[in-house]
Amino acid sequence: MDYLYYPGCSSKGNGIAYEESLKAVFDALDVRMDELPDWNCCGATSYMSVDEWKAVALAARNLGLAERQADGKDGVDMIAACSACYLGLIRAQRYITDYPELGKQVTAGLEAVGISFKNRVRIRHPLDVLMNDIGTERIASRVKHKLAGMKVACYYGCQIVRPYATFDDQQSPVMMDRLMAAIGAETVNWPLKTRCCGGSLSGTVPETGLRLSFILLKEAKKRGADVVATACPLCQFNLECNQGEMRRLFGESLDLPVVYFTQLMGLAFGLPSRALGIQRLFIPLPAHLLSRVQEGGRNVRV
Amino acid sequence: MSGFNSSTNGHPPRIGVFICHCGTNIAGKVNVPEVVEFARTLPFVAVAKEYKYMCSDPGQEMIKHDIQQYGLTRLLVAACSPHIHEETFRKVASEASINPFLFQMVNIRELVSWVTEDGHEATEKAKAMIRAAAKRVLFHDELEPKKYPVKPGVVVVGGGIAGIHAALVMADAGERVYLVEREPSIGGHMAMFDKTFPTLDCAACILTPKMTTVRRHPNITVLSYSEVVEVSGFVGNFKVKVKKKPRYVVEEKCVGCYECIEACVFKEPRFPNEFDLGLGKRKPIYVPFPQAVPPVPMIDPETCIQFRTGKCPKGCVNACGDRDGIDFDQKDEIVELEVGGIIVATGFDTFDASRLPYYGYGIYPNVYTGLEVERLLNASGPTGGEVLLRNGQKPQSVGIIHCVGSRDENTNRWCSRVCCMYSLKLAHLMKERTGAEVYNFYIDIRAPGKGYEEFYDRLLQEGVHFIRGKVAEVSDWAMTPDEENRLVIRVEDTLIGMVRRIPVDMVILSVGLEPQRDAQEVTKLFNISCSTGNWFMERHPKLAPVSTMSAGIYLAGACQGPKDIPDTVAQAGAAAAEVLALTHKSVIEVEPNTAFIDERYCSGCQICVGLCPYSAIYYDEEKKVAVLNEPLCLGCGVCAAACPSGAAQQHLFQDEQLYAEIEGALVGVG
Amino acid sequence: MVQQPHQRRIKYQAELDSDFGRQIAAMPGGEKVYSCIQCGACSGICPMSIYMDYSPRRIIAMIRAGMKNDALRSQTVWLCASCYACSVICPRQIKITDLMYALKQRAIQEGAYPKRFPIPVLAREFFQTVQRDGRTSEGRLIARVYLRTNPWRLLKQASLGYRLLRHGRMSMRRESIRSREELQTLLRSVG
Amino acid sequence: MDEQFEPKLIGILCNWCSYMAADLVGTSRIRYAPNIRIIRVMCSGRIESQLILWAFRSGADGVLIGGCNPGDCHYQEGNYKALRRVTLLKQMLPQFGIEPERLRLDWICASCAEEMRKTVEGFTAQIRNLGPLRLQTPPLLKPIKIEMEVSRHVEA
Repeated sequence: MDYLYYPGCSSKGNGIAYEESLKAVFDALDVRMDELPDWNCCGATSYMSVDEWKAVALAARNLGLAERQADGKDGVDMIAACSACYLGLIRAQRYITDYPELGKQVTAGLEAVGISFKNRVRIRHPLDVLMNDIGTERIASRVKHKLAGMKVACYYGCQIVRPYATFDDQQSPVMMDRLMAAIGAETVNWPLKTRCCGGSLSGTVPETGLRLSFILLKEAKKRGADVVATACPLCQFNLECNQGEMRRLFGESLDLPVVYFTQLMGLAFGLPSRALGIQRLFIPLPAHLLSRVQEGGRNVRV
Repeated sequence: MSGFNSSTNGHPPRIGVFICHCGTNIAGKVNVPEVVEFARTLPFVAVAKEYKYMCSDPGQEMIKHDIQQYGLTRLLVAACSPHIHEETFRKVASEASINPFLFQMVNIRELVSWVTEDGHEATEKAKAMIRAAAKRVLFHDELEPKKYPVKPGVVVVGGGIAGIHAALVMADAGERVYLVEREPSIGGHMAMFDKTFPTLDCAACILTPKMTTVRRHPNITVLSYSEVVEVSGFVGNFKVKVKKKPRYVVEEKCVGCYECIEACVFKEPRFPNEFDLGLGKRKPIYVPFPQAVPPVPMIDPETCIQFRTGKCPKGCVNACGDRDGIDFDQKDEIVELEVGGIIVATGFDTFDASRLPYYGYGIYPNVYTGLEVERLLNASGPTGGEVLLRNGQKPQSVGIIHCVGSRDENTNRWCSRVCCMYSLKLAHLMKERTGAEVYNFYIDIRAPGKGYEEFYDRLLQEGVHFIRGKVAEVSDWAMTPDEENRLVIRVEDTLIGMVRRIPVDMVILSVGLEPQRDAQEVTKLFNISCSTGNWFMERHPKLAPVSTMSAGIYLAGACQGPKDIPDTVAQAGAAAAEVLALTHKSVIEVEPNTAFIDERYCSGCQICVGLCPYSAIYYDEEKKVAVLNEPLCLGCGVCAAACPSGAAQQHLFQDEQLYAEIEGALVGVG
Repeated sequence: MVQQPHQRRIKYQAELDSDFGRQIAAMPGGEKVYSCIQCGACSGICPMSIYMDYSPRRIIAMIRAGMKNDALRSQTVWLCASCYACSVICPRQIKITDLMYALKQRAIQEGAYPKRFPIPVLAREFFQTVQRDGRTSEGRLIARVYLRTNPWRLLKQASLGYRLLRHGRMSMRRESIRSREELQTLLRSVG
Repeated sequence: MDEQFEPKLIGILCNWCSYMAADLVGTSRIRYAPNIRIIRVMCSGRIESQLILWAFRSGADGVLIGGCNPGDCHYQEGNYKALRRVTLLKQMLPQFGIEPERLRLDWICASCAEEMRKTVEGFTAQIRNLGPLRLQTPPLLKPIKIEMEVSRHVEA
């Protein structure tokens, strides 16, 4: 095993294509990722609203389970692909150190159910692993069809870089842009790459929540993006699946494809589109872009 | 060896204990009468008294009187920190003809009454400390302060307005001054400004005459493009090594005709001029700005063809002709100076605005820093004083963002003190020169100076907009047609309670002041300390604001903390006066806390020789003992700690004294 | 919030809870409320502040003033999307997002949140589902929330739900972990 | 615990940084536990192991050494010398039945008032938890003659 993998609830529903494409890409790169046995929900934002301490305990159970997989090593790297899970797990770790009383209770609670906990898991985002462990060189060497001519607006969302900047610049992150460049795509320079998509507010107060997503898409489109690349199931859902509702609310049709960055990587790697969950997109990638990807591929010797 | 016999002629010592109330500062917490009673029970204490303010005249008189009346041979004052009044009471002892070093100060204010919650605890702690001192003082020796002649001359480090003013004051008083500046010209930041607040005097008009006077002054030597590389010695007797960096134009031969610049193979200036913050251009051979002092050009080897390829027609050399002022082989030159005092006036740096990407500096071309705008406004600047955007157009609207890199725990916590006022000044000048709408985005307007609030009022009348709120972001993201192709400032107008988006053509970031990037190295060089945030630390925030903990080294200007020009000049004058007070003495007294080596116990192991940081100990091959060269000893006591036989000792911190103090502080404490 | 023409706009000291600020300051996220300099950077950067009845800056001022009822009943805390932009920009490093969590908890404890407002209901539903099963299923969760707050919306969302199902992106299956009891024991032991 | 154990602590601070910090805590009116008795030396490099052992022997339950931050020593590198001595001494302390945690070396800069408070509070709490020092074999010290001299004068 190279990494543990924490799927998160979304991977069984809306975010299924993220998991599919992530696994396909890691397979293609020969990086092994094992699912954390019997993982539970990370707590997300909602749980925090009700009971912070229980939210931390909930997330910490995953951390404790992960330590079991460490095989006697000093620590273990666990990939969390969903931004909310990624933050929820890291936040639990920070809370446990920052608030000793809370830390004590959680550790004791875990031990009482037979889970020893030393706070030694490194939570990693796939972008972090791809860019810092695997590296652009190895990624570029796996590219079959350069995404030449495809203009991608990289959308990082909030919780990868905020509040904890663990692997990228907090104000203007660059990892996804560099990754996209490595697979031959052109990236759009826009100031909204970490502006909030509305999160769960798109469902609960759509008139305002959806406006945030709408603003992002509109600006990306204005700047010439062919596609928006995301790194979070909720962002992807908000930006893509709600475009119909946006048209109804704001009277403007955007029709901008929104994909996971891993799906674009998979396309560049020449992986079959079904393995990447491309068919699950509501707004399909335009045929001319896909064909250009393939054409470009013929000219590239790898 | 010490021991109380040495200074009491065989009679038992008689200690006087004097306990200060310091108004209510001590007496409000410590039960002073109880402590007095306790002191009376201590061995050898002949008298114990209390008084409201022991440092006042009546207090001092009381001590002197009691020394005589009770025949005291040891003196103990329990009051504030020895850093404040140790000297005062040593003088008292001296005047009552007790050797001043038979005195010990007990700090029951900073270390007791001010830091202890409970009155009873404070009283007990004060007692223990007095008992410790009463034991320690038994082992004090009579000492004479070390006296050294004071050398004339002062090194001033930094040629900004602080260094210039201090140098002039001292030179006028007849003192020899060496003004060391690391840039090619003196003048500092002030030389870059257009106008000064709140009077709107032209900075050049008030600064350049002073710069010229410095150059002409017979008592001032300007060492420009030079840096201090080593400082040794001590108060009154400093040795300062200065490295003169090569400017490839021989200062002594240059007449300042600038024909060499004219004759350079580059017909047009094409390299970014550092002095104009890259907004203007220069040639490889250049003067940073027309009023530079010394008015000597320099060659930048990075851009000079001769340096890069060795194949240049060398127009500069030909133009200089017989004067032969160009020297491509010039090397670093070390100048050694011996002086009595040093003034550190190294100034400040401005905050690097690119650290805050959400303000767009370095991302959007029309986001400027305040200092850059000073250059744009300056008549001798890159645009001749016309404010033009990078696309050559005049701005129609300008946003000035305050507190960039100030009052922010993510960057710098302090208020930089000058930004509000310079922002107001820039607002006024921008409106005057361009007619643009000007918006000031501020958190609080801080205008506490003579004529400052009035200037703010003037700006309000002039129709400059003031929006209270820390700007959240500057971006090129347009949401409405009038925002297209402009910079949009997003801010909560906190007085209205609403988020506003204001499109502008130009953003000015009022960057805060920071210590120089190499402040840490400078402190090591001069053996001074830094306060929080790396500003140089003054000896006392109120009573010794220009002194440092290193005697003979003084501070002037913004290197000690953010300051505007009037404050800087006032402080420079103060530092000059302090140095003059030092150098006008023929002899300086130095604390006799030096080491001494008792040859009888020295085994000649030489451990101390290697440890001494000042090479003040050498090994006498004949006697086979270590010998101290006392004038070199600065009194750290490392040798005393390391000596395995107890031969090396430190005056005022001898083994017996410290052992007695520790024991007294502990034994019998309940 | 639209003010009525003659609505009373005055606060009497007696209406305030003078201890409220201290209580919030004692909760995770509230540590630095007393450092706030009211600069408004949080509210300027917040993408949701333009929809809030009080901007985050004003909420902090209200906490410190002891305006407990107004703070807990405001929609502000429920409109926070947890994007942490405010926490990152705050010049006093106040963890404003965490502060909002603290207020949410207080509001739920005291039953002070705006009634029929869907977000607190979502939070509670989520909490109960996870407490019981250890995982959530998005489809089931959303359906339950709408049933509780606004069943009409559920009908309006039916076509989106259908599309998600058709694309294999939504499952109405109940997800759960194996060691449910272990989790419940853990959660009972903390807090 | 019916009555809390109140340890006796000695703080030996260098004149330029840590003693200045202690002064600054005072001027800032920051409160801390009253257990510590502060002794001033010019440099932490002056503090020898025997001085520390003497403090333990004289009844201290803990000894705090304060020096300048690395690189900031007023005497170039006296603080490094202190660090070396303290590191070595900590290895020897158990031989005397003294827990190494009873000796602490900290770098506290002249403007670090809050740091100073935290250090003193933390150290006091730590030694309070450790309980009183019970010396099995009091360390033999170089200046026995001094010890005798001190007691002789004091009791005279």
